Amino acid sequence: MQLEQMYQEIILDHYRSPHRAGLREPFDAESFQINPTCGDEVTLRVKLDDAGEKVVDVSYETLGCSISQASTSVLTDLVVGQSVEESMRVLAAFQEMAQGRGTVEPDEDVLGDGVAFAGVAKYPARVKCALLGWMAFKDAVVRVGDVPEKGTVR
Amino acid sequence: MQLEQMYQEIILDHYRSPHRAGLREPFDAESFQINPTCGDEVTLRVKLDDAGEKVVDVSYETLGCSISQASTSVLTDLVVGQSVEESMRVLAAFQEMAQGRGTVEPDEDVLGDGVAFAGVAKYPARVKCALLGWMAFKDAVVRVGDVPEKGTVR
Amino acid sequence: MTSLESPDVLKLRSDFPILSRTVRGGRPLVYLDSGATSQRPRQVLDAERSFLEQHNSAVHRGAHQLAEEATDAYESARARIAAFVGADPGEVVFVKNATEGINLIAYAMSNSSIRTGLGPESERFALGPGDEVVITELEHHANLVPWQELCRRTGATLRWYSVTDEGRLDLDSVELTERTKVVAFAHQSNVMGTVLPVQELVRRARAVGALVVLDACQSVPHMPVHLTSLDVDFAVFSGHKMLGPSGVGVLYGRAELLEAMPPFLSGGSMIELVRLEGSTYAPPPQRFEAGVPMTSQAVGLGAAVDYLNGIGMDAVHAHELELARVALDGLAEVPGVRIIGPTDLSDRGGAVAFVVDGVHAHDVGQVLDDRGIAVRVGHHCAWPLHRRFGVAATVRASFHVYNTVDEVAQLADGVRAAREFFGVA
Amino acid sequence: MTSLESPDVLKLRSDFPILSRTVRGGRPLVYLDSGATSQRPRQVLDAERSFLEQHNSAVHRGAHQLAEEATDAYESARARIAAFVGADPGEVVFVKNATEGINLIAYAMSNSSIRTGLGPESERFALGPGDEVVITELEHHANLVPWQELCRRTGATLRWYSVTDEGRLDLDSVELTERTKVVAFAHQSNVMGTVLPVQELVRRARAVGALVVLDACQSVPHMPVHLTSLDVDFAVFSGHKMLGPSGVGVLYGRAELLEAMPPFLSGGSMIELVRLEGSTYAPPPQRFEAGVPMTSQAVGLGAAVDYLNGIGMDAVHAHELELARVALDGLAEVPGVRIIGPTDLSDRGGAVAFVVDGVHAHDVGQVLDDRGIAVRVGHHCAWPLHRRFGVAATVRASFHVYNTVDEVAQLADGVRAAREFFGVA
Ligand SMILES: Cc1ncc(COP(=O)(O)O)c(C=O)c1O
Ligand SMILES: Cc1ncc(COP(=O)(O)O)c(C=O)c1O
Repeated sequence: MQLEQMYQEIILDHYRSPHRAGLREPFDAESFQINPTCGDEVTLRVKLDDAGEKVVDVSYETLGCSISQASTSVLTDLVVGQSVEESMRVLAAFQEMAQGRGTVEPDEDVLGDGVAFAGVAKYPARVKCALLGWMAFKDAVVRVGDVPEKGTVR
Repeated sequence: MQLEQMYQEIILDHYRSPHRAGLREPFDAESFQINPTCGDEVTLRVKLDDAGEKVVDVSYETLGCSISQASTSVLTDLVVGQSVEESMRVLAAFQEMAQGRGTVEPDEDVLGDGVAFAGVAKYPARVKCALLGWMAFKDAVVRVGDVPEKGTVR
Repeated sequence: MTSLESPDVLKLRSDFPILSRTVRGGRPLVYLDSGATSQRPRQVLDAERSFLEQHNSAVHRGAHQLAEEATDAYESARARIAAFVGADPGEVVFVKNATEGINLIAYAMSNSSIRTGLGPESERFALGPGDEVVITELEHHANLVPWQELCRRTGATLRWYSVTDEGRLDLDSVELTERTKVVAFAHQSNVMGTVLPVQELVRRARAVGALVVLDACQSVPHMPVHLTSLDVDFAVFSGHKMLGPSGVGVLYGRAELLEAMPPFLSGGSMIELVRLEGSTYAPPPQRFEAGVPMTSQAVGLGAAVDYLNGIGMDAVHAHELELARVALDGLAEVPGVRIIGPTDLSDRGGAVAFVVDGVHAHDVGQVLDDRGIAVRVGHHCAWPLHRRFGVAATVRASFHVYNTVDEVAQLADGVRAAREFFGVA
Repeated sequence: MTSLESPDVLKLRSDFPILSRTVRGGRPLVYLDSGATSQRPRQVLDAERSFLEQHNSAVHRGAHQLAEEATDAYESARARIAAFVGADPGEVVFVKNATEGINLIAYAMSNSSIRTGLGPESERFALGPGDEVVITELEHHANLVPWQELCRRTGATLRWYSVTDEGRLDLDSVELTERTKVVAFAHQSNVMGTVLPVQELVRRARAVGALVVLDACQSVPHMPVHLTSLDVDFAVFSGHKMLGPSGVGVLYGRAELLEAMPPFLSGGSMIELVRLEGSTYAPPPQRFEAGVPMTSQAVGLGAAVDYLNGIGMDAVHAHELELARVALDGLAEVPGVRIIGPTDLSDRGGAVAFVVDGVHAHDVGQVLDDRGIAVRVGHHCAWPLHRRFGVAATVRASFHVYNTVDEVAQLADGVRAAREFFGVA
């Protein structure tokens, strides 16, 4: 049974009791992302501080598998309270690990519970699941700067 | 050397001294045919008697290989002076032989010098060459009935 | 019409080299994803290889011996494939896949709608604002997006038959009109296995003078299909779903229609006469086969058809229905499983799609994969159908003649394991 | 850049099973028709077969192990093929042949010209009356008819560079203008072997803002080609001409252009989101790869590229030039032979076309075939070029790395025999 390699206990925990789930007000930008192969969806909102430098809240709704739900939950743990800059560093590290085909040694100091997704990297078809929420977060942060009205859905 | 199988002496004779070559007046209909694979062309004119029942003359210009030239020359021998009906029977017999992959035993009584093309039937790429003039003849005869102005080129 | 006995299937299986491999650390492969693509028997691989080692050459272009032999092999494949589906060789156009086939029709109609430089015979393929294309809610994207695009280009309107809760077509959901120019539908749903009422749909389309396009991707590989008897105007299917090579498919068109239809792809071999100022087109099927074709693939597909004929399509169909029964019965006993599609076997083929309460299809698929069972998870390129049933993704098991009852029986066990693993059991 | 020594070629030849066969009653096959299609080495056949026996599955669609492996094999092939021509993997779109590649561009432009429902980024691909597409008189029909058809659909005008008596491009024959939207030309003539001045043509096209489309069908298989350095916008080539499978080819497009271009074929795998009311498109290259692709064929083409890399494209090119020299020298000594195309070796590849006074090309070809020598006769899908030289048909000998000097030397002897046979010697 190699299943446990992918579905680490941490992942199943986040899946069963996701952190910061649901869509909340206020927010600065919202992103809707979809995985075209399986139809999974995430709608994710970002609230930054007034200076636009710190992530104050991330709220979301997902329609997806355990991996995409858990990874979005872990994402919120890792970025809420961090500077935008730091959150992008975490994102880059998570993405590198997820796309690394199991060859990238994840740094627990940076990725926290995110290291649990190292096993997913060995299943290329699931990498998009693990990244779905993260891509929504990245997109939403970009939109905070870009978009005049708040909460536009692409 | 299997070449002689295809290029029977009769064929080479017709090729070197084609019968009834050149385009002549008067004519009832003209047909221009082309072999799209090699670009060979024939322009062929037909003159019937006043009743439209007998082939009085066939004249032609070809731009093509020995096979297509010789076969057009043989055609004129076989159909000029015949009834239109008879000429169509000859045409059908020639076509059957040419497309028969060497399995059709040609009838010399019907096909005369045309039997020399039995060897060509074994070379599928050359069948179209052997038939080029015949298709022009068939088309021209059809046009005699059809077309109001004479000598229209399709 | 007898089903295949197990010994027959076991014998057959040895023709398919890939079926004896193992996956995920030594588990025997249980391949239940033939609806996506089928596996190929030795006979098909050998036919293609021996063509390539003996006769490979450009077809319809050369006068040397190899060119003759290659052309013969290619055209003989066309003739055998045509006979397999009850068509004339001149009605069979080789395309790269069914998707290209449907695009071919849609673009030929698009080109007809522009009108410039075409003869009056192409008028029957022209579309404009107010005209309608009718499809169904269960279509594969391949028989949906090309029609959306055609409508976008021409201003025509796309409409669709809806699907009932049982996964059947709701024939009352659309009224065809004089403005309906095309009715396009799948012979068999790639998700639910539903076989559509072709005869009734053809009757309705004929009554308003619409062209009928049959997506036969999931029927031709799995049951006897006689296109001339079905009286459709066009049909498409793909080689890779019928034990044949990828990269080759078929567009069938009634002779009279292909004769009148303007070309789609242009280039070498589809022309009659080319001048820089303008060109004329060759007769069908060449008119629709521009460029050097998928030669060895057509030969391989010919061999696949021979192989299927050797088994008999009646037997193939009966065997797959038997497998569907095993799958449906097995899944019926697993709590929380909902079948998407018909649960009875009438007018049905082998595909079985389902969802599991509380476990996402992707996660079910992963547990099955871990046990060596390859199924497909997702929307299977039929997203609107999934929306209709309020789900983002389903698990789909699909079969071919090489699958055994034993293999299919493992499906329900695997789903049980998935429920346990995710704590919903 | 050294040529291949005979022993190397003889060693190579044993990789190609078909080259050891005989034709026409026991004569060794002398295959001089690689310009039409090349032969395949064992390595390519084996790569495809082992993919099919081990990993075959639908790519980019499944989550099971076979699907992962198949996707990896397919994408690895894309990456190696991209590297082979100096491109990024995302710039390589798999098509069925070069012909489809050119049609893809022409139809994407056609679709852009209709405008409905497309974003502003597609505007740069739109054409209308007054706009011009410029090609050359030496184009293969594949790089000619699609542009004629595009012009017919959009009202744009087709113009062309003419060809000099030496078979070179007359660069003064066309003045590009601000209305020139596309300049499309062959890298190397498939008839005469002429290599076109890409750099100069690109400079002129860039000066007026036109898109440059390179037909690399006869260059990529025969010489080192680095598309990014050539700075063209689009390029196409076919697998079957470069020791790879039929049924697969490549469209290269600069990343930025593919990103902006609307799709051509639509269906599964090229979409982002599908609703019956409308759909959105996936990013390139997937946007242009609708349906189940030519999976094993892409894998085979990857192996062909590995094989060619193993020899080195410099060596391939040098060897073919050596063969062209032998052919040209040999034919120069046969009375009544006229070479169509350059007789010097500068800016030239291996194809050698000629006519024989008093003997039609078909008849020359037949005599050669009778001696086991396979050449191509006819207009080689370049009819306007033949008209330009006042001939209906030529004989063309064309080579690949597996041809020997000995083989090519037989050509002139065969032509002599043809003259004798037809009594013109
Ligand atoms: C220069 C050139 N362009 C285009 C083509 C068309 O290639 P394909 O038939 O593989 O699409 C060919 C070969 O036939 C060619 O030689
Ligand atoms: C019903 C149906 N239609 C169309 C297609 C498209 O076939 P292809 O991808 O081979 O073009 C498929 C398979 O994917 C299918 O199942």
